[in-house]
Amino acid sequence: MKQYAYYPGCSLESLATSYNLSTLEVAHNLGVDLKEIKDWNCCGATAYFPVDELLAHTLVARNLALAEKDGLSDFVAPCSACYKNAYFTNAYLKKDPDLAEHINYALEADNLHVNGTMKVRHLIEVFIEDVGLEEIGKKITHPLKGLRVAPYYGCQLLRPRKENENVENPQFFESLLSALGAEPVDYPSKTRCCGGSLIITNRKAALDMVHILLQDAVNRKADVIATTCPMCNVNLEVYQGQVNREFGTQFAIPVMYFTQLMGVALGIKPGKLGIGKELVSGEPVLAFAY
Amino acid sequence: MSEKIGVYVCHCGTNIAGTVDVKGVAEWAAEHLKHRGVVIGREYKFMCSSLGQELVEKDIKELGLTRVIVAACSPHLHEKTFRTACERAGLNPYLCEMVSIREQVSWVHADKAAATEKSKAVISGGVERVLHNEPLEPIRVPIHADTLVVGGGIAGIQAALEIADAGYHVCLVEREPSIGGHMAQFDKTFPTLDCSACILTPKMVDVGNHPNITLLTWSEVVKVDGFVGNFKATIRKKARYVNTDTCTGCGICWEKCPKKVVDNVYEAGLGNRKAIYTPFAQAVPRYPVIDVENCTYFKNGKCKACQIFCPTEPNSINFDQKDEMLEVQAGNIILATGYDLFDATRIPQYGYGKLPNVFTSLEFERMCNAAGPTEGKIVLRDKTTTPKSVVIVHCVGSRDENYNKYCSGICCMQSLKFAHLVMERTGAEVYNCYIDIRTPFKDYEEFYKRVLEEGGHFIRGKVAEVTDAARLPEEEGKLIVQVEDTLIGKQRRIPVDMVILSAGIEPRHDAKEVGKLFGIACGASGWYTEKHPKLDPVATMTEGIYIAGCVQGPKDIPVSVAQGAAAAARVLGKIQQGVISLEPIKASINETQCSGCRICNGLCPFNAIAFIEDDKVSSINPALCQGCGTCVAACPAGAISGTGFSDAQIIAQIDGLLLRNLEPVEA
Amino acid sequence: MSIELSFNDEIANVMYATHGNPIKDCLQCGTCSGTCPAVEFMDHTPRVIIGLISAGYKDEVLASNTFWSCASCYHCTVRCPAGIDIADMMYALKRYSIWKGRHQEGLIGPVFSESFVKMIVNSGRSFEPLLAPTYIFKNGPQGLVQEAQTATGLMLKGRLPLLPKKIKGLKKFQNMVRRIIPIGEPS
Amino acid sequence: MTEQFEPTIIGFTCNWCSYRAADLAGTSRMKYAPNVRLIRMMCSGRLDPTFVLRALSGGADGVMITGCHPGECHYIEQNYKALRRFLLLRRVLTGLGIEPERVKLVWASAAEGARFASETTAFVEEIRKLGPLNWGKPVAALENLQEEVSKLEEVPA
Repeated sequence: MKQYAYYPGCSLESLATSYNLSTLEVAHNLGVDLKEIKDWNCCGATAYFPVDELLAHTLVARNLALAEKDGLSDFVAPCSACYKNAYFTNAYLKKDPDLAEHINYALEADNLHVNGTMKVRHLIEVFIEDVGLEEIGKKITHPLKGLRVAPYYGCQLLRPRKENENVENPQFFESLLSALGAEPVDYPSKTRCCGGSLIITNRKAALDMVHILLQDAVNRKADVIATTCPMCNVNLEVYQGQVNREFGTQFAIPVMYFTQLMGVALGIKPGKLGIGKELVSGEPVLAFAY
Repeated sequence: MSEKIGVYVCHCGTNIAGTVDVKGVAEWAAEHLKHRGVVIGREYKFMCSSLGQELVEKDIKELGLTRVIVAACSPHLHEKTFRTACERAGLNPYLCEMVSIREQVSWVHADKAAATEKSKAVISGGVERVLHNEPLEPIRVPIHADTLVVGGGIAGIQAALEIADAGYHVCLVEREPSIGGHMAQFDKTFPTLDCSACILTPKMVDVGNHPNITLLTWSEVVKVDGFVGNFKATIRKKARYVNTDTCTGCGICWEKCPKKVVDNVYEAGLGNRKAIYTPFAQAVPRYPVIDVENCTYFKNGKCKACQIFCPTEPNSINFDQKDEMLEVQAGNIILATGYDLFDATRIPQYGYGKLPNVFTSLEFERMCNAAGPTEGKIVLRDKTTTPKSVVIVHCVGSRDENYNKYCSGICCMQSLKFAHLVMERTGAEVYNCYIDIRTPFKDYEEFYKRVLEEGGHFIRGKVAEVTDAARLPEEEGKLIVQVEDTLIGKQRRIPVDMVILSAGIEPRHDAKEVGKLFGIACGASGWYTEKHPKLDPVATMTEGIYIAGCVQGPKDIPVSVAQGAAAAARVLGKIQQGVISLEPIKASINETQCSGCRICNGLCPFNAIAFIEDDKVSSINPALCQGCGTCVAACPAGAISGTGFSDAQIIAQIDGLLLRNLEPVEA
Repeated sequence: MSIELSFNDEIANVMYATHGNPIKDCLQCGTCSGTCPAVEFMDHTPRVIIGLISAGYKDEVLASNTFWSCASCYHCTVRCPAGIDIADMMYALKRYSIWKGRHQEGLIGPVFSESFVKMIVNSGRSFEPLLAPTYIFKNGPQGLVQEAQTATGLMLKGRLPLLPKKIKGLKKFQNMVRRIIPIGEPS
Repeated sequence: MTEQFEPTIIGFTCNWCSYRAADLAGTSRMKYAPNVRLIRMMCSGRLDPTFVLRALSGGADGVMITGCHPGECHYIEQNYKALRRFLLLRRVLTGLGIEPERVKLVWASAAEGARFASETTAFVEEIRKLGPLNWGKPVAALENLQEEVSKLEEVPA
């Protein structure tokens, strides 16, 4: 059976433990073999490029190199930021021999070498493309009947990729949710930015952006917002309280990782999916399944 | 060395003499190339002057020159001049060669010594080459007086009428059931706002009745053989299932036809037609066609309403009609196959196809048309509500690396026209979102002024997105257009009822294949390449094939008409000549050396090389051959030679340029 | 001999790995600024910044908060009709201003980025709680309260680990980093 | 170093694009290195690889092949054939022990005088770095080959 090089990323060990739990549970349930990369390091997220471009790429390249060393073909990241960084460093390594040379000079000091031969993928792509919606559909024991889900793609899962796919109005998340028996809503801001690290560096701006996302979801009568990235999830969920204080709103809309929704639909115990760790309770969602 | 070569070096005033020691070069040639047959080396202030030319003619007569080298400007300027001079003096023009020491030496180099040395080398190369030149005669081809015009839009119509009125026969082929093209879909035309149908219909009728025009609609060219003066085109005449000899176009059949079909071609999806139909009331010809995909009878063998109600005797509906193949002879061909509208669904953030009240320019044209699906009423998708506010989005799919890099040219004026019509007919607020307003032709800028005075709003900024997600009360139930107003440097959200996408224009989806069919090339953007972008805009690299209208690039009605007429004039010129002479730069095959391997056959883009089964050798049709020489280079047996650019000539020139000819080569 | 680089070229030079079109290609169409979700919080729109760069208004650009307000959502990049990678240009401007030590007073972005880098260099991993002190005070006492509330909430849910993680091969990792930026000799 | 090495370079141009580009460079008075001597052909597709070998064996230090941009060939697609031959040629040269960099392919449209000029100067510098081409044994080999070929061709008569 195919094995994937799994790169959890820092958040999944702290703020987003539930994403990690649910990912591993669902992967196991669907027979996806995720092998965590040994001694991986932080990819630098978005905070790194402002300091040194080359170092940013090198940090990412180290993880790619470790994965290549394991002789695996696919590099899987559940975090959109990690995914975007890995995706492009990997692509540039192939395109730009000069860059590759600089990076490998640095990696030498760590007895590593990178070729950029990995296929970098986001977790959701693996489930949809490799496992397949049909296969997932078969395994559903607790369809999320009538659950209105706002599919939130966010930014870096799609952008700045430009390959002739539809980055403005993608549909794959919707089709996954439908496969779970849920009802994807037409979520106008599904590819709009959540503010990312502005939540730290420019709180006001970030809260404003989160506010718009929450408002759109509520306007479209969504019961829950599904995310594919810990950063988005934290901004939408953890900071919902601050949005309410800032704008005098009463948002209390659950925000869940798509893996958690998959887990529920696959009949996995909520506890095993880290449900209960959120500040905005996800309980209402469970009602649809059990 | 029996040849006698004359070398003439031009000063071109100081243009050459300024950086090249002209005198020295001429003397050097006479001295160091003597053993190669140079008998005279002259320099002169202006070789192209009549005196300069006479110099050459005199030497040919008196010294009996058999070859001539003129070292001056680029051959593209004066090769013809000097070759005619030689001809006047009785020397075959193709025994004269020009080498460029101005564009390629004196003008581009500063160091006099280096420039002089290079000039010597260049001349030496010319001398070696000209030694291998052969006397040639231009190829003469008779011109068939008929012309094939492909495409019945305004450009094709104009071309056909010009030629037919001049008294020559034209065959006009149109893919759709009627001629008229895009212009027939429009309501008003900018900047004069005269009614499109009113000015187009008379021309269409003329085409229909013209004794010199054979009109083949619902037909496509599938094959083109032959060459300038003598093309043979094979045309598929698709079955109409209507007998055009008896049909009167009375219209009862499409009245009675029970099957409604959404008309995606003429009505841009906004209106319906029947399964048997003519695209519009003024269609030429007036005979309908049956659309087999949707006809109930063809689907399940029942109905036949059209046949039952057809009043003519004998009945004009014939379900057994088959496609016909016709062969047409023509001396020249004019391609005027037009353009496709940019597909706005390719830009999802503009919401076309998702948000009902986002319209394309073509939809809006139909909406404005009194004979259109809304009888000229400007209304929302519900066909009843009149919009109170409208945004017109410019540059949709144009000037954009993600779609088309080029400017579609027509959209600015089209958008201004839309703005005027909306204000005139609905009094709604109109916003034009543009990058630049481009109004370069007669009375265009004045029209822009007019729209400004009528109160149209102009926002300089490319629209970022169109959404229905309201954030403010006033945005509820509206389309929100998000754009930076670059003149005030602010992001604005404009709530409106209707959005019109001024979609750009693209080469026909099948332009490449059609180009191959006729043996002409597409440029990087997919438009057909003209022979010269400025001086020869309607001719192509393939002799006898001309282009007119949007096939050559985006353009509006006046320019398309002008090009149609221009192409016609070029064709008439050819017909008047009766016989034309072609440059004898051609490839030819030496049958004795040809192994019949057929490698060359596939290489020729003009299908000039055919394999003769009986002799098991390939042979080249000189009138089809354009002289590119690819086959010459490819022939493994060295059996193909290119006149004017033979291996011998080029190899000799190489040696000459490298001055290998200076130390006498052993015989 | 020394070449006088235009500001435009200087910025181009700090965009080493990106593969977009040069900033010079900008049509000033405003698609980026019309798209940007953070534009209200910028003192200049992204388009204006590009205009200022091309016109050589270095001081105005460096004094601007525009690029520090960029969330790197790349929406401008994928839409730009001139094919310019605007988001990466914003990164370039951040680098340039940190490098030159010239940026608007009171911005958290630079502090955040630099402490983030330190942290990763020291542990190989990022660790949210450690980040907090570097920025909280910037939000004032009220921000501190909010932050505290959020943080305790997370603590109770066991989402804030108490100890930062370190990677095993830290020494070698730091040697790798050393080959790119000076971080002092191993102690 | 006493005196700088001045390479000799043969340039093959197509009549429709690159030769006109050269003309344009002239009419707009752009200066470039005088080391390149041009040969005009109707199309880059005419380029017989043996021309290049002939030039190199005959004393040229480098050869520049120029033509219309892909998709803009006046003979529709013949420049693609030039491209293929160019790639083949580089392999052959490597086989003969000659730096393949001595042959360069440049696309230049009739409007790209500037490009023609800069590419030319750049190429001259590249060749200058490579130094003179001392085509030793290959020359003999090649010319013998040509004699043999011509002998063989005489046979039928």
